Amino acid sequence: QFTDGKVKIGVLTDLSGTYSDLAGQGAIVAAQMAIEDFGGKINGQPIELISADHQNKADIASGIARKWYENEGVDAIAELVTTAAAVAVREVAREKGKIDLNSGAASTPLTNDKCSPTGFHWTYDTYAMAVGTGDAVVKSGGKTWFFLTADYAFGHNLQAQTERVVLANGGTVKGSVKHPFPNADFSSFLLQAQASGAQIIGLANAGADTINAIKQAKEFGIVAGGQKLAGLLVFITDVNSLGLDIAQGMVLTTGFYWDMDDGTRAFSKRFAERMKGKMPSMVQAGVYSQVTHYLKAAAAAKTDEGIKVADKMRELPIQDFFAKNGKIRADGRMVHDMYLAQVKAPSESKGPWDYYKVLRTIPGDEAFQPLSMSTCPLVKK
Amino acid sequence: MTSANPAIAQSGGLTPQRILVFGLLALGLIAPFGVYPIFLMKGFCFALFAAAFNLLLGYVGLLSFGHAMFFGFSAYVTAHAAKEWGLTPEIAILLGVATATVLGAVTGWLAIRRSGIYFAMVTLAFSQMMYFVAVQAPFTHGEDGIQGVPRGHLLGLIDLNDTLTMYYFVFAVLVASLLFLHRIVNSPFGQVLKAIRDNEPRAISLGYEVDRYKLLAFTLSAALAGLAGSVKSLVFQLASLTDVHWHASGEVVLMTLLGGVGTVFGPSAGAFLVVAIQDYFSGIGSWVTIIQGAIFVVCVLLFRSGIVGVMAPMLKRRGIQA
Amino acid sequence: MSGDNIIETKGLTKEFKGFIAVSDVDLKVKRHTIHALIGPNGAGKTTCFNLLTKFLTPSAGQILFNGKDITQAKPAAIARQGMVRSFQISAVFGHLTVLENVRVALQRVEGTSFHFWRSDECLNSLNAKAEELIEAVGVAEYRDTPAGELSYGRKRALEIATTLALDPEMLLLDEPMAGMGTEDIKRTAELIKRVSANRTILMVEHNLSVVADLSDTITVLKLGRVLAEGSYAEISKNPEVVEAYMGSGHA
Amino acid sequence: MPEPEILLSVKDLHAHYGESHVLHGMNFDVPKGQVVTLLGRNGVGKTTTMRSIMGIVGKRAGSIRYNGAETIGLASNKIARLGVAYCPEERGIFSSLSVRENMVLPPVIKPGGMPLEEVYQLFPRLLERANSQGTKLSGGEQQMLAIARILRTGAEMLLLDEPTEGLAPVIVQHIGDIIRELRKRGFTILLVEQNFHFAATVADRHYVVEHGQVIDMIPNEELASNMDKLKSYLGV
Amino acid sequence: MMTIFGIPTQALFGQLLLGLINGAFYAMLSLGLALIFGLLNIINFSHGALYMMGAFVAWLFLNLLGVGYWWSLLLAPIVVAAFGILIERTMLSRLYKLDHLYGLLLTFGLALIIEGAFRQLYGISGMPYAVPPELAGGWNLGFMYLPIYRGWVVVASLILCLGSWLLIEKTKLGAYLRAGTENATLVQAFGINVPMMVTLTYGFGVALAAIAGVLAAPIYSVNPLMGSNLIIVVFAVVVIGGMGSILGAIITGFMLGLVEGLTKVFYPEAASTVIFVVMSIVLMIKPAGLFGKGN
Ligand SMILES: Nc1ncnc2c1ncn2[C@@H]1O[C@H](COP(=O)(O)OP(=O)(O)OP(=O)(O)O)[C@@H](O)[C@H]1O
Ligand SMILES: Nc1ncnc2c1ncn2[C@@H]1O[C@H](COP(=O)(O)OP(=O)(O)OP(=O)(O)O)[C@@H](O)[C@H]1O
Ligand SMILES: [Mg+2]
Ligand SMILES: [Mg+2]
Repeated sequence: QFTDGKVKIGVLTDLSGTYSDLAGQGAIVAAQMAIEDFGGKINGQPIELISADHQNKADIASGIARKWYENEGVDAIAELVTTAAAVAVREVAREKGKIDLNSGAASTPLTNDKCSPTGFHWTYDTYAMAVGTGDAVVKSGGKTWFFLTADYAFGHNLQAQTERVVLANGGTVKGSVKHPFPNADFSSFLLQAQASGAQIIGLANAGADTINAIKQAKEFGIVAGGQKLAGLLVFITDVNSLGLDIAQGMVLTTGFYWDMDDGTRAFSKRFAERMKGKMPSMVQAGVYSQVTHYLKAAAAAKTDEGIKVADKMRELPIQDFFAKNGKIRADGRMVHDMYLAQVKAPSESKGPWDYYKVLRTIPGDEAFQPLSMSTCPLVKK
Repeated sequence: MTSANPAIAQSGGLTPQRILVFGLLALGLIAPFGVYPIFLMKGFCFALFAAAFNLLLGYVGLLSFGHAMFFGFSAYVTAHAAKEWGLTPEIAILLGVATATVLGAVTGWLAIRRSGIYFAMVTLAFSQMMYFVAVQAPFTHGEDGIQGVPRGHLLGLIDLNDTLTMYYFVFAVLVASLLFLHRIVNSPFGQVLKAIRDNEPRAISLGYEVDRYKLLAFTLSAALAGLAGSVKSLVFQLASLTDVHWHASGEVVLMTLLGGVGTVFGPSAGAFLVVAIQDYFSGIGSWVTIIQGAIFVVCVLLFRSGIVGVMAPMLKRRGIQA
Repeated sequence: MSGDNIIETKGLTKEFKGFIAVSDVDLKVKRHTIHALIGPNGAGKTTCFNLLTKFLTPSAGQILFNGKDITQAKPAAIARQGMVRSFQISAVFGHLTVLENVRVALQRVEGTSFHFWRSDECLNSLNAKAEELIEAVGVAEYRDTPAGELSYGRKRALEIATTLALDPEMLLLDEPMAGMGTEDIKRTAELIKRVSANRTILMVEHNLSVVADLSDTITVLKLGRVLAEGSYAEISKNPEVVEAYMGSGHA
Repeated sequence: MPEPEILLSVKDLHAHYGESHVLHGMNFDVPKGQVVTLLGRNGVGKTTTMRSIMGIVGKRAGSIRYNGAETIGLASNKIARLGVAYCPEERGIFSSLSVRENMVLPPVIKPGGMPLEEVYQLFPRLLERANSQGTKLSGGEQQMLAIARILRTGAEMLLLDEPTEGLAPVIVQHIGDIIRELRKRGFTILLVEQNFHFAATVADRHYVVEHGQVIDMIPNEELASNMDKLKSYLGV
Repeated sequence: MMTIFGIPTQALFGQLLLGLINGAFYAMLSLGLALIFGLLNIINFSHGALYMMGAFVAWLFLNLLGVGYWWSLLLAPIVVAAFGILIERTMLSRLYKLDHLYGLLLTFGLALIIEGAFRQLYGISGMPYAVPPELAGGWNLGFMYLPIYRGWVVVASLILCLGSWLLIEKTKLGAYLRAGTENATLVQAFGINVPMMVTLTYGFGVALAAIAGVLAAPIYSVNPLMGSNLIIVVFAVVVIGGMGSILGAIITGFMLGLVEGLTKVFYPEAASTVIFVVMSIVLMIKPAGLFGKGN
């Protein structure tokens, strides 16, 4: 019942572009670790791993996915940072009835109109980010907002989600500006944000854009001027490259932080040993978790046939260092606790990668979009 | 040099060149049983794209740096027609090609007034604007592109969802197009193009309205580039920003140069080389760019004549003011 | 009546940012004559050429060709109406063979030039005529040499052959003899005489002996203006012309 | 009369353009302070000889001695620095430079060149057009510019390839005067000419070239007596 | 408070000033390319990569050798220029006789190698590089807060631009270079060592790119791709300014900054496209660019 006598997992990620630090090689390592920890075999069948670079391009992603599913007997594709690539692979996977495990991509459509019986969304999404950061910031008094938004699907999605939360909590949106993607100089946009007089400048972008925006906000004395920045999607790798003295005090939402308990520390230590001392990002940790869960399900279902394994995955609960009492819903969303964290000041930090203090745990059901709102056809209402 | 490509210039007799041509044909027919068809089809699409581009660079001496706009936009149109309007593939492709042709005629009409680097830059400018349109226009679906495009039934009969069928369809399109290109180059029209490239004022003084000839060549090139894009969108069932981005314009220049400017088979060879690099090294992240770069450098420094083959001397003498 | 004047200009003037190269020139060229345009360097001869053949647009004035006003026409159009020029700095298609150079010209008359779907085999029908022409100017032995490799003088010869290929009603030659050896000059002179039979020829030439025995009428330009006009005998006696152009040696 | 010292001596010079072998062993001498012409039909290799001396022909072999020093292997800029200046057949005016810029482009390599004012006195037309773009000049004006610009440099050997081509007779005479004047000033000149009537008025000796070889040398004073021979060479 | 198109004039001043500042950057970047591309006629696609290298060398100096900003400003360009000269001597110089496109292919390949290598070594998300203490902080201009460092960039850029302009236009170097691209053989036959001149000019152009890189380091995070998105824009600037016109490149650089600045206010999405609109219009009206000598 195991086709071609093996289970094969592909890690399709950004190995060379903007997201190669928060996913990339680290994601591959995480998947490797998951397979090793699982014992490298599944009911006697070997587990294989291959990986490729989708360069954040939809066409390349779908090309490779097609090749893997059709030609190389890949049973599940993991990671899939960048929505465009994720959606592209989702289409192919649905057509082939194969599994896609999503960790890096952010946009909610993956579990709404683009959802699929064999597709899963693991680590976080724009909704969760918005709920976490948006809610927290508004509650702490940040009532008026101005958005700097990356001018593409993800940026718009993130802004929309956050606006919803802000308004729901009685905040107001003073305006927003769409900046080209990618963009190096934010001074002009920041000035517009400043002119708006909003208390909070929400950064609905990611990676290098976020980093540059934050650096230049400091440079132009925006922060000193009393306005606050809210990075709506900030990864620990971004904080690392910003440096604490710039990033300090920033509030952000994350699905994972390496220094939360023994479980996370143990994994992260092993991970760091293989990654020149780098600690895992939430995306990389998520890959470990999703691959492990897939293997468990496959073992339980005694098959690698996509739909059967998928059902099994929905059936089984997720219990590991990454997801405490996580569960998978009909729309493919893996629901688990998220964390609201604040970046430490240099003085508080005990050393490299000691960056966050966790302010609050956001229960999964609060963090993620309720099924009632879902537009996913698989959800029976 | 009556013909830009001796390889198939002389007719009659089973010359080694002809043997080569038939060899390639045969190879194309059996290839899908050895090699992953989708990869081959990708190669074919870019081969066609490069060959179309080469018509302009190799025979008119115009370096267009905006051919992505034809490649990418016809892809969008075909994808949209096939997915949203549910048209049959051949109609969808025709619409795509038509779009590229019109786009080519319009942009060409403006661009051919300039030459050399200015021409390159004008075309680049236009394609950047089209890229902007592609990013902003709703029907292209921005970053996601148009996904899950149905391949449909050719002429309502032949099911292209079968990979092999699709393969032979694409292969046929490529062969036909290459023959067409070869004919254009070795036609009375082709002769005039070479003359214009050599000495424009003289051509004018002989009574040629050079702009018309350039425009026709430009439009033909655009149309074929469009054909390549349309077919690609069906092969991958997806039309995305990548194909409108200036990188695509740059890539086609590289393919053509690697393969050999002004040869009929050169661009195809170059296209396959580049596609193969990207495909087979895609597992090793940024090393792929390093390897790719290294290959370019090595080719330029050592195997230039090897790849450009017969055409190296001609290139030497012609100075396309790039 | 413009009937016997194939070309007639009225107050032809060309100014290049403040510099007047040709000013108020009234030129009449009689049909079926050889008309020479001479004058010191920079007098405006080539500019006149460029104006007549529309490579430049006049700042003022009017040009009549066969009584038709062509002041606004396009260069290529002029050529198709039967007025063809050669260039002062030699102009050939460097990568085409000598034969092809001539064929390109013949081909235009054929009218197949936009046929991108036909094989160029169909051009071979033109070879006979082309060979005739290159024979006439004495570059036949280089039939299949790329024109770029010809020596300067031969390029000039080839250029004339190409021009003749169009069998134009009116021929404008800008210094056809420049850079030619004495021998070629003789041959070319004869050639020009021969082709002038039922054509009109307007030429610029500094080689006075050629001008003398070829041309029926001579117009002398100086600083963009007409200095004198007449037969060689007449103008060569004109002291101004001698002073401005011929110099002590001749006359 | 005593043999004047030889400034430039060419021995068994061969030159190629790619495949085609153009010079087949040229031999000739240019005495210091004299004017020497190369006569010959089109395509016999006169220009190629000039280019070989200047060191700008791809493949060349044999010996070219300037002031006794072998230059066959030298880069052209080195040769120029020895005091040789070249006025090419195709004039080589730069379109991206104004007439004035074209004029002062060649660097002065030795003292004793003609001062700019004098050059402009010889070619007043160039002063009038000084600000115009180089290639916008008329054919003849370009020719003048090509000659004028190498008079400044102080080179004492000038290679002139068909300098009178396309010039009005008055100007040709003018050039003749200039060449004689330069000769007086001690310049040595190698001249390629089609018009041997003109050549006769300036040169000390004539070399006749055919198929890339010197087939005869005619001292100017003996030119009259050798006219028929010469004419047969040139096919007049 | 009075407004223009709904934008308070105060804010507009700020935006214009920012535009100028960015313009200074473009100007400086275009400068090097204007030399290499406009005067040597080498399509130097690796210019962006060399700019990035400048920034990275500065970063490495600081983090490996503890060499500070000011020394880097001097040393980094030298290091990168040496690298550039090596490339020119060993590779580019073999291609001049061939079609320019081969130069493009080569430099493009080199750009891929350089960027790939840095990506392999230092990842993608970039390295922080602190503003030198001497230039930290800023002035409050009333209508906006101006970081001192940005002011410095403008000053530095102006100095460089002026210097290079004098060097090219006021000496004969400019004429030699232009003539050299038209007919190198002849220029050399006049006694000028063209190859040497080309090499040094290339090196100088590269050095300018590197300086721009160092100046950029404290503003943008030092990352391997910082140059790759810029290159195409900078090419456009040079062409708009007019090939071979240093002044053109400089002025266009500043102009572009302003235009882009205004676009960011009125139609932000188009900010990265506007330059190409400008370019197509300019080339349609003035074929040789704003300051180019008509061809
Ligand atoms: N495009 C132009 N721009 C500026 N000046 C020009 C242009 N074309 C020609 N001139 C000037 O106009 C004058 C006449 O030039 P033209 O070429 O007609 O002279 P010409 O009579 O042909 O001389 P030649 O016998 O030397 O060829 C010259 O002084 C020349 O510098
Ligand atoms: N670039 C080239 N490539 C190949 N052959 C060439 C090239 N230039 C000249 N030749 C050939 O070399 C021979 C000599 O040319 P060259 O120009 O030296 O003759 P020339 O005596 O100067 O003739 P002219 O009096 O017409 O200038 C000619 O047969 C010509 O065809
Ligand atoms: Mg003239
Ligand atoms: Mg010659």
